[in-house]
Amino acid sequence: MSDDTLLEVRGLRKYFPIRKGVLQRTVAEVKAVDGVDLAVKIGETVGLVGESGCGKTTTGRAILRLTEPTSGEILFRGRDDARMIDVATASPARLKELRRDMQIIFQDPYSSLNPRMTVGEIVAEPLQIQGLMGRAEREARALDLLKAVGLSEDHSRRFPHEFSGGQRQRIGIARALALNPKLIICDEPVSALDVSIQAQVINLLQDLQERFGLTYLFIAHDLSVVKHISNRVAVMYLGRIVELASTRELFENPKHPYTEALMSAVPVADPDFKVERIPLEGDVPSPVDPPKGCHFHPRCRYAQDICRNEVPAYRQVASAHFASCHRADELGLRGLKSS
Amino acid sequence: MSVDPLIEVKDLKVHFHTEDGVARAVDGVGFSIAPERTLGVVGESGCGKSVTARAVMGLIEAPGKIEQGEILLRHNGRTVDIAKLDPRGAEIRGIRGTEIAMIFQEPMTSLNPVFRIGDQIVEAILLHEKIGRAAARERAVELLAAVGIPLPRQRFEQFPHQLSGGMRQRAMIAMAMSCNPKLLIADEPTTALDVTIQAQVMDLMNALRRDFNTAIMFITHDLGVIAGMADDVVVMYLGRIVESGPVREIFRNPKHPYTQGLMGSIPSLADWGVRRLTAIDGVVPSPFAVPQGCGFAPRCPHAMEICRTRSPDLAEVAPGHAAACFLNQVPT
Amino acid sequence: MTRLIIGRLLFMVPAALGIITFLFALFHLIPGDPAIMLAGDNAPRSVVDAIREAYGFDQPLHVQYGRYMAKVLQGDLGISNYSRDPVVNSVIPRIINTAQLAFLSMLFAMIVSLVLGCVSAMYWNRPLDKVVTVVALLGICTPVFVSGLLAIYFFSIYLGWLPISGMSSWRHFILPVITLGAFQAAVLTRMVRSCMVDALGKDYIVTARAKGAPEFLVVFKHALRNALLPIVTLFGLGLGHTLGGSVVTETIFNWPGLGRLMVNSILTRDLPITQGAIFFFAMIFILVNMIVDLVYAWVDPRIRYD
Amino acid sequence: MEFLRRYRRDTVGLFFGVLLLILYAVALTAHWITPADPMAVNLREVFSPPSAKHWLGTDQFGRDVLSRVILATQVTVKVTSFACLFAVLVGVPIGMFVGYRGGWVEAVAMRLTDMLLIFPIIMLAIVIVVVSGPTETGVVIALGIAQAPTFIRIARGVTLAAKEELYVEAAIAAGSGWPHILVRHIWPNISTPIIVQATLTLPVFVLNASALSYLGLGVQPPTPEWGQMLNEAKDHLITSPYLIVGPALALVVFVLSANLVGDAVQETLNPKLKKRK
Repeated sequence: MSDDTLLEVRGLRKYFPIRKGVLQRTVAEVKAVDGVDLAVKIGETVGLVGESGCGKTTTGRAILRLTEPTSGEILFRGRDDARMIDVATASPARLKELRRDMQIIFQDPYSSLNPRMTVGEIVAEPLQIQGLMGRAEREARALDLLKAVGLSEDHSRRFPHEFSGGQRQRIGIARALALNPKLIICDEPVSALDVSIQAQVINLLQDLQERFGLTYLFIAHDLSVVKHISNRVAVMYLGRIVELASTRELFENPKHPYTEALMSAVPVADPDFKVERIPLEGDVPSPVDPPKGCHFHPRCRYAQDICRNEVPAYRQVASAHFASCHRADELGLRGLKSS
Repeated sequence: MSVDPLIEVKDLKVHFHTEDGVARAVDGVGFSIAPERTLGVVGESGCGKSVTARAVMGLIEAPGKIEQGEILLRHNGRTVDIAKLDPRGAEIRGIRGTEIAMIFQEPMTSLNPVFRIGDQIVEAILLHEKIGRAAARERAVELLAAVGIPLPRQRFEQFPHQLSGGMRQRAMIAMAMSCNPKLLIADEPTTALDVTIQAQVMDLMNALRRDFNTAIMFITHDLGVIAGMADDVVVMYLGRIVESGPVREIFRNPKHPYTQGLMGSIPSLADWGVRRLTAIDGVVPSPFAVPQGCGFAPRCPHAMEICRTRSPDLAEVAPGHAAACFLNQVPT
Repeated sequence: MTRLIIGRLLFMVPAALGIITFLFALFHLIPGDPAIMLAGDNAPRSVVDAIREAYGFDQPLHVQYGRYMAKVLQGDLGISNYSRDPVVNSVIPRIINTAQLAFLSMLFAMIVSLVLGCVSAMYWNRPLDKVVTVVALLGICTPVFVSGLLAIYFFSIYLGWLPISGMSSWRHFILPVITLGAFQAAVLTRMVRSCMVDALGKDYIVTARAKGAPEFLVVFKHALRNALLPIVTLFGLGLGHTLGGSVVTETIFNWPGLGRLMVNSILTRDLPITQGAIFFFAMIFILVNMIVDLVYAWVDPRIRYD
Repeated sequence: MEFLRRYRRDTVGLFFGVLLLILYAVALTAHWITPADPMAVNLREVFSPPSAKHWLGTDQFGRDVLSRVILATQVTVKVTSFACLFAVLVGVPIGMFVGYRGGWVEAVAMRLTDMLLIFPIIMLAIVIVVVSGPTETGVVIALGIAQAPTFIRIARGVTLAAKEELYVEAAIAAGSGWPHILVRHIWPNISTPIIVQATLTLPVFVLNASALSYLGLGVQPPTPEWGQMLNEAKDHLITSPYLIVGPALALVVFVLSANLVGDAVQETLNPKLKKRK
């Protein structure tokens, strides 16, 4: 583990029990996150992409312990910078302290703001919870934060319903910044927004990163957005990371067939850009009963016997490039050529 | 391009009369679709694209009202104005399903949850064609196979909740295609789907369009989907068309500042150079309080004095390519 | 589906045990000496003592509980304080009378509310809908002991067409059934209407219209079939409430049903009869609820085919 | 206040709201505004039909019916208001606790609540009155307990929904514990639906309180109550039918006003529902 690692997740698992009846017996488990390893360095943006149900959102929530992880380690560099602390086993008091350094921005700009609180109260709430600063100081800080995200001071006395989706998302960002965190988990922060507003928010996130030296774990399903904002990208499928590399390496030189297919499926806003689509048959299997061997094998056009029987190791396949595919070395997969 | 258009919409206005005032959802829209062409309608939420589609289907009901305009369709050898028909009358019902069919954004809620998939398709066939139930069943199974649903006979017997999202949208498409419509209206049909499933559905629609010789009105907010589907494009903003033209023209040579802004707002997969997106400032005004002059003027970086007082009309800027912006025309 | 039926049937067992426990508790919850209550207020001391011993009220609670449970499970609900007949004998015929009244009223209410509710939803926000809404509103604001008295006065006393009370011929059924049914019909009409309005606002209705389906099919096939899911539950609850309302209706029309028996037993402090009536009422409610659950599962393909 | 400003737009609601306020005013001032002593027996004036002296006539004891109807309004308002309060005080804390606690406690509690909900209110009330006794307090307790399951359901529903809200998650992410969340985020959200439900169930309380006393299981004579007055009037229906007019009209008008006010409050507080109604 190098000194510039801010967060290191090892073997993270989150199974949701499916309960039935009065006795609440567990009849099955949804393996939402099934063994995720991921490291995030100080100051970078790591994109986490995948389709719905792949476990990317649960991963983000488990890192913050908004949902209790079933197993795994979540090592985070705490206040004193010296050593890594395991978030997964931290005591309530320690956890409260850790949460000053890791915050979250949500997808839904409507449900994420309490309709009965003023914008100023919403932004100052984390400070109040942590018991930092007095009332007047908190209010002043809230105004600063609102200005930092492109809103004006007189917005602070209004209620959330008076704002549009994009403005609400800015309020959510201001709240996340209130505690001056090191890491912000962005959970699909732009996917509920209209295209022209998306760009505003993406630009804002980039500006804030530069200004405050933030680190982002950027969770999204939109490959174009992830490619635009991330330094490195991890691709998730059915609870596992199947590939991780620097953005350019991943997009130009994918090593996992799922990444290849996913990229070819993204519609490109250019009528002359004709990619040959790699058809991906069928649907994502259920995370209650994932396929044996490689989770992706039923939809993979390169699948062989070994893929059906053995779980591929998540391993380094090129310099700083990880993938979990038995055939990563032999397949010449097609990426996006730069233009 | 000299073929007669299949459908022609002229100066359509649809307003919603609510307690909070009048929402001018569609405020003077005109376009036409030629047979076997795909028209992409693109715009952000609230621009009036879905309301336009429903108007073409004759599906506008209270509190919405078609205030003005014509929707001309050739039907049984004569021209019918859909805007004038009773939305629950027999004549529009004869057009729906046979001349124009429609698919929607949410395949889960658009299919009736209590009827079998197959029966819903059979119903669509029997409503318009005088054939026996058995023959209609055979047709429905064939259609399910044609839209790429594996084991169509088994799927026929299933209920919507037993299918995945992609399969449901395929079933909706099968139902829409059941009476060989000349125009298929697709209202954000892939928005609720994952990218890989979206790609499947787009490929399917492109294939069906060749096989059935159907024209498509494809509504979406996603410029990438438009680029992959449309022959022609109209860009809508605040109830109006701000730009229209062939797809390549629109993407290569956008003339309206809003279209340009949209293009700059989306990060491109194909491009590595861009570090910062050129966003459009501000927010879309409420349809209850449409600004005077050009609707885009408050957000437009090139807005001039005239833009705030007068509303520009669509004017041709190149053959087949029109934009509603004073930058491209000499005000008279 | 079979599993569901078995599960529901099995649920009746703990439910029945729970009710018996509650009835046992009634003895001790009610202020006063249970032995005096059983014997009657004016019974001589010796009788009270005999009863105390016979019922084991001098025993520890858990012994009493065990004995009571055993007796009820054998079908012995005790003996009426007044008639000195076994409770079961006086309760059973009353159940049939109440069932007739409740069933016919509910049938009336179901037919009326389905028709009015659908019509109202079809003509949503138009004059016909408003008329139905106002009538239904007046209906839910007029309790049966008001409408019943008005009906008796008008039809029996003023016009002299129908009998005032009793249940000796079919003519005796008309007023009680309509009085009780009309109130339920008003309650249910409002609910059916709102279920239908709800269903008519769904996306699949647009799909049906987009297919070119005529309005009749849209309303009575696509919307009604979906609205039927909540309506089944509502009708089940409605049947329960009709049974509840039958208590008052029976008192108005001197109907020899279970409800009137229960009320009279409370007024005369005939505790064993009260317990018996409560026991059978409770079992009927649970049975009705179970049937509703099964019907619901049967009409909802999302439960039936899963 | 925003609420009153929006409520005013609803003419029907406004009219019946004023009517309901008048009825409450009548109830509060009953002792001063009755034209005669509602309890005074006058055997020389039994069964006198409505006249200028006795607007609604006199009953079998020669008591002034109008005065009794007015006093009965007070009894009804008192009983139903306390019953409603009782139901809220019992139901809301249980519902909130159960919804917040989750797990098997919630499963069991909700099973029991659902079971109680299948019994009609009047039946539950009758059974409870057997224990609590046919007094004003007894009726308050009976109706309150009988209605509590409704409030348990709502309070639990709101708590569960609030637990899923992202702003609660944001507070947890900022290090908040449950006390802060309950006070700051859940409680403010619970008040609106509880107020709506309370106004919507007010007519149900009134109807059931009257039904109980019609059956003789409610407030006991000589204290007047509409249901009990109707029960007494029934025996004299052939000779003195006018006796039912007063209590019947008062009851129906009260329930009607309460119903319409409930609908109006609901529409004012949840404008989203309006579209469907």
